[in-house]
Amino acid sequence: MPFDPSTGSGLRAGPILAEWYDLRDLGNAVGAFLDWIRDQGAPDWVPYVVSGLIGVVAILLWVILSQLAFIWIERRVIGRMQARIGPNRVGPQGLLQPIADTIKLFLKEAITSRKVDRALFWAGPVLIFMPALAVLAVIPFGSGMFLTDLNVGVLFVIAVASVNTVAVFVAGWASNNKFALLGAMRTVAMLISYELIQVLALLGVVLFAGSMRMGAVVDWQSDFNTWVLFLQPLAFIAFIIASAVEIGRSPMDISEAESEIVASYHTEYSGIKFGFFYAAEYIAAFAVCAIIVTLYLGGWTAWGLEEWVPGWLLFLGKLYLTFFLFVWTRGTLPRLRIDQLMAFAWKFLLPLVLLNVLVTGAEVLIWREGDLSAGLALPIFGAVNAGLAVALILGWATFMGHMRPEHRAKRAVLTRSWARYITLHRPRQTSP
Amino acid sequence: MTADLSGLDLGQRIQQKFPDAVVDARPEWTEVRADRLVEVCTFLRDDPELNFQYLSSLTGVDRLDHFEVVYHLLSIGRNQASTLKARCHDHENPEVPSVVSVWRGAHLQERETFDLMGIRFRGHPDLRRVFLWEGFPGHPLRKDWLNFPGGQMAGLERFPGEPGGKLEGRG
Amino acid sequence: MEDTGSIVGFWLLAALTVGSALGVVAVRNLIRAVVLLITSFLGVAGLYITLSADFVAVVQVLIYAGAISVLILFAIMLTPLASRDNAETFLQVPGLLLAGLVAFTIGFVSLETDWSVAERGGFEETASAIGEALLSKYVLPFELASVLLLVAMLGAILLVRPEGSSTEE
Amino acid sequence: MKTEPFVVSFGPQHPSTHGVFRMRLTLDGEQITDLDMVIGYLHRSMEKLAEERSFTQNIPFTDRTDYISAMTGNLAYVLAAEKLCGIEPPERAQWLRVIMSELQRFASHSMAVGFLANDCGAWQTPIMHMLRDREKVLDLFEMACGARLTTNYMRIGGLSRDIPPEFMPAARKLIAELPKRMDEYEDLLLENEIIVIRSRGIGVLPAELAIASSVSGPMLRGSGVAWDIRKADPYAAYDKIDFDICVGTNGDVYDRFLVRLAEMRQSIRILEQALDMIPAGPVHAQIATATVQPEGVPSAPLALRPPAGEAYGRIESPRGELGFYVVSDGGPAPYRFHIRSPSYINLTPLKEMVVGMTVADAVMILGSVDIVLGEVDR
Repeated sequence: MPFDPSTGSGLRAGPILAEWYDLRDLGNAVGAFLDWIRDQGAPDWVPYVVSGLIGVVAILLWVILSQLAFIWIERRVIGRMQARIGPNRVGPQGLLQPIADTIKLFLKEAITSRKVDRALFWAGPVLIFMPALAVLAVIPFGSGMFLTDLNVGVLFVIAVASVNTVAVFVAGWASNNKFALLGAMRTVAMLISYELIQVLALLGVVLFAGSMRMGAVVDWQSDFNTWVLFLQPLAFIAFIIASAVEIGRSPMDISEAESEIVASYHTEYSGIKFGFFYAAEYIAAFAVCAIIVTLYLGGWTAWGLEEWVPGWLLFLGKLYLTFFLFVWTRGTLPRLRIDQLMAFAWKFLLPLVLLNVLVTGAEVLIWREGDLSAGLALPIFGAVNAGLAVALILGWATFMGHMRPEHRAKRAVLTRSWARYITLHRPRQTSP
Repeated sequence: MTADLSGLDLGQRIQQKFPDAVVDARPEWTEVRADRLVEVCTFLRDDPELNFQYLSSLTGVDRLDHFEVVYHLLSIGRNQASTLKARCHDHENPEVPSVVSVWRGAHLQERETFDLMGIRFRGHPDLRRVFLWEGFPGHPLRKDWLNFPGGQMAGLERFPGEPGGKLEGRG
Repeated sequence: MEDTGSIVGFWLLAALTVGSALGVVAVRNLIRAVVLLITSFLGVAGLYITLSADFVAVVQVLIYAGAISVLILFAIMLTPLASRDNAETFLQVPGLLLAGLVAFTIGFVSLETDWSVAERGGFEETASAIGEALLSKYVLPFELASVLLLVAMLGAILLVRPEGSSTEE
Repeated sequence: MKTEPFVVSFGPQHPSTHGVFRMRLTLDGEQITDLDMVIGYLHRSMEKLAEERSFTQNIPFTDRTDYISAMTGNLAYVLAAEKLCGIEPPERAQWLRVIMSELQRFASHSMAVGFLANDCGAWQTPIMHMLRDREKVLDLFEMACGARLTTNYMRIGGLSRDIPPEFMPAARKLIAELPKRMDEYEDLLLENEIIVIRSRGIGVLPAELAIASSVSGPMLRGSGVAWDIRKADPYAAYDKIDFDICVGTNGDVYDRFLVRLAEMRQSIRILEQALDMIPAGPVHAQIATATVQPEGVPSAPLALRPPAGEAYGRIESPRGELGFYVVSDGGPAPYRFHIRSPSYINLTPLKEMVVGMTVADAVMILGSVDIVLGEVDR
């Protein structure tokens, strides 16, 4: 039976090698394997458990490989941005550098200082790892390639990510280090503010797709041959910013501002425990990029290209491109201050995403009630929303004082004579 | 070009205002009495013709029998510089009044001089050691620091290779 | 509750929930207590899932494990160091008696009531049903709750405002 | 609400204290309520060491005080010593001194600006670009004197040696490409929204406080005081060169930042002129006549015995007024050797600037003071 991409059903029967396409698509291969198990007369729960195992192992493997690749990509790309080469000694083009680093982290002594809260100190690296991995359970990597397609997938993503807060706090508290505690407090304050933005930004997607199921959002985008990105540019920008905060990427890497609070909540961690934090950061980046790709960039579909290229490859391609965005900002932008970042969330992003939800709700209502055809309605909505996004961002920025002279660059005054600007009255008396 | 205000000139001006304050005046510097220091410095800072509102440098010199505190003054508005000195005769417990109340910039410099030279600045708001730790023995920039036997002091007597006896200090 | 998986899951989750709840009371260190409380919340979320209430389960994680616990952590951080342990209190005996009484009442009621057992529902979308109910039938309580929260928030801001600052900076 | 004060020790091992500087910050939340500086982790007691070495032997110490700009350290000391001995170095040496100190100023300011952006959280990118230019300047130093960092190039009465013939073309080539780079940096840093909001109004140092606190260099000029020793008290050949003093208006971190960037441009301008105007001739004065030599001692420049007296030489180093106060008793070594180090004295108003700001600002403010710990601790 030929593969039908629209249903995502996978192979039902027949030899695996029936079609060239099936060889490449891992989802089909797994489906065929499960069918084969079923045909052998195994009880119902066996394929269920086996499929779960395959999914978990595949995701874990891929995540770990991706994480190593991310580290390499980031170091090379930033190296290029900084007019230097980057790691290029271990393996071809330095490809094995992350592996060498991992081995080094394994071999290093994991120091536990005397005054830490031992139980929580151990729990920190584990806790930070869990939510980042759990998010990947609901991501459809290809047609039928997901661990579970929850009814409330979008909400699940946010809920699980919020547990991250606790992990960071536990790590920071248990370290018994002031920098760690400062970092933990900053992180918690920041994550709480930006979770709200994330939820509201995702609301627009959910309103359009009419479902919180991740698979359904991808299907909706593929059905209407559009990406949510074009319908929700404002929410997309807000979500990217909020995600950057969530995974601690610059310019929002306040939670681990190395020039201020050393390494924040993982200051006291060394060896493989630090490795866990380091890895969790990249896995969280992977998860966030996966969410962005799924919800805004059409997931594993790309206007029919998925007929020719395996969906999971498309997905990963988009994912790496999205990750490049984060690398780019890290290579170019300095860091904001915590109060500026919080103000940005509450005063700038929140009104905009709230407006976006309102506009999106109205549009969906018009679409439903007005009985418009998708071919007519969606381009109009896209254009309206794009125009609205530009107008709102510029307008609100002006309103908030962005264009005021004190926020604009200036130049030094040049003079030829010494002592021209001098004020000759008595110096202010200050108690030292 | 920054004009070097002659010490004689400066001494005269101070003399007019405080007749008993000037101890000695040379072309390079003016020496004032330590107990009148704060008044003199306030005058130097506030007098519109002198206008020394910038304390360039403050340091001490161990002259074996006494200590000298040297103030390099600068007037940014008039672009002139001068040197003021104060002397503390007690070599064991040197003490001069602090000029932090006149020039805020003396704060760290007086702390440094106290730390390395052992000169106490009366009225300094926060006179602690700055480079060395509390409990460091002595003040290293004093010539008699460590008290070498035979009254030997830090310093070079002659160049290495120059004819003479075994190289010892300046003592 | 007929298949083994659900039953095993239920007992595991129940043990997790009750065990960590007991830990919250027993542990001396307040931060550890909060971490155990979060575990307990997560257990409750798991119990919701066994009841096919996926939306409520996720919201439980989002709000209780993610937000409320962080609020508690903040409250602990803001209290002086001295009071960060579970101190001895003279209310131990009355508290024990009261807890026993409540436990007895709940146990008695739950054992003696003739519960009506619902049909085992599938794994349907509950979010839209909840949304319908909140915005049609229960719209008044819903709005009242939001007004109450707003008032509480204003009160909190008033309380923490620094002394003597009558106007916004 | 009342919260507990929270004392954080910034440094001595901290990524952005620029060495082994330590700030004990008392925090209320993120806000700083008190600051205590702890200095001295790099104290080598240079002033005492210098009393045991001859005047010429002391020149290498001046490399190692401000190791980011060794040339200006050399220059300040030899100026003081020349004042003491009454030596006038030849014309070519004066011009080479200008060239070297302006190259050094460019290199030093590019480090300062780059690291300030780093403190602001730009993940290494600006500093890497800045270091690229600095490396080229250091290559020129290597050509001239064989060393990149601790140059030990100036001598009392001139320079240790003349520049090699390949120096001039290389310097011209570098100077030709720098203005384009400066445009790039000004776009990248001055126009950067985040840097603007992070540094405007932060760590404001009013002009009166700046003067009273004996602050000097870009910090003083950032506060709006147009005071530059190169203009006010020209040394070497600065009086023959046309350049501007760069002044800020608010005295905040941003102003110090842009004063440094503007001074980098002025340095290029000075270098362009100096490379054209430099005359030929000797680079070292005949100084044997100027010194008091005992009987039978060869009158080599190394064996220098200045007459008894004292001299204070000051120059505008990249960090501010670098002064050397040298007292001689007629012996071969200085009787007293005091370094008026701008890094150290610029820290005087740090507390006033930092209190009331947040932790993130404190890092920026310290970065904008631009200290070199070798010079702070000496």
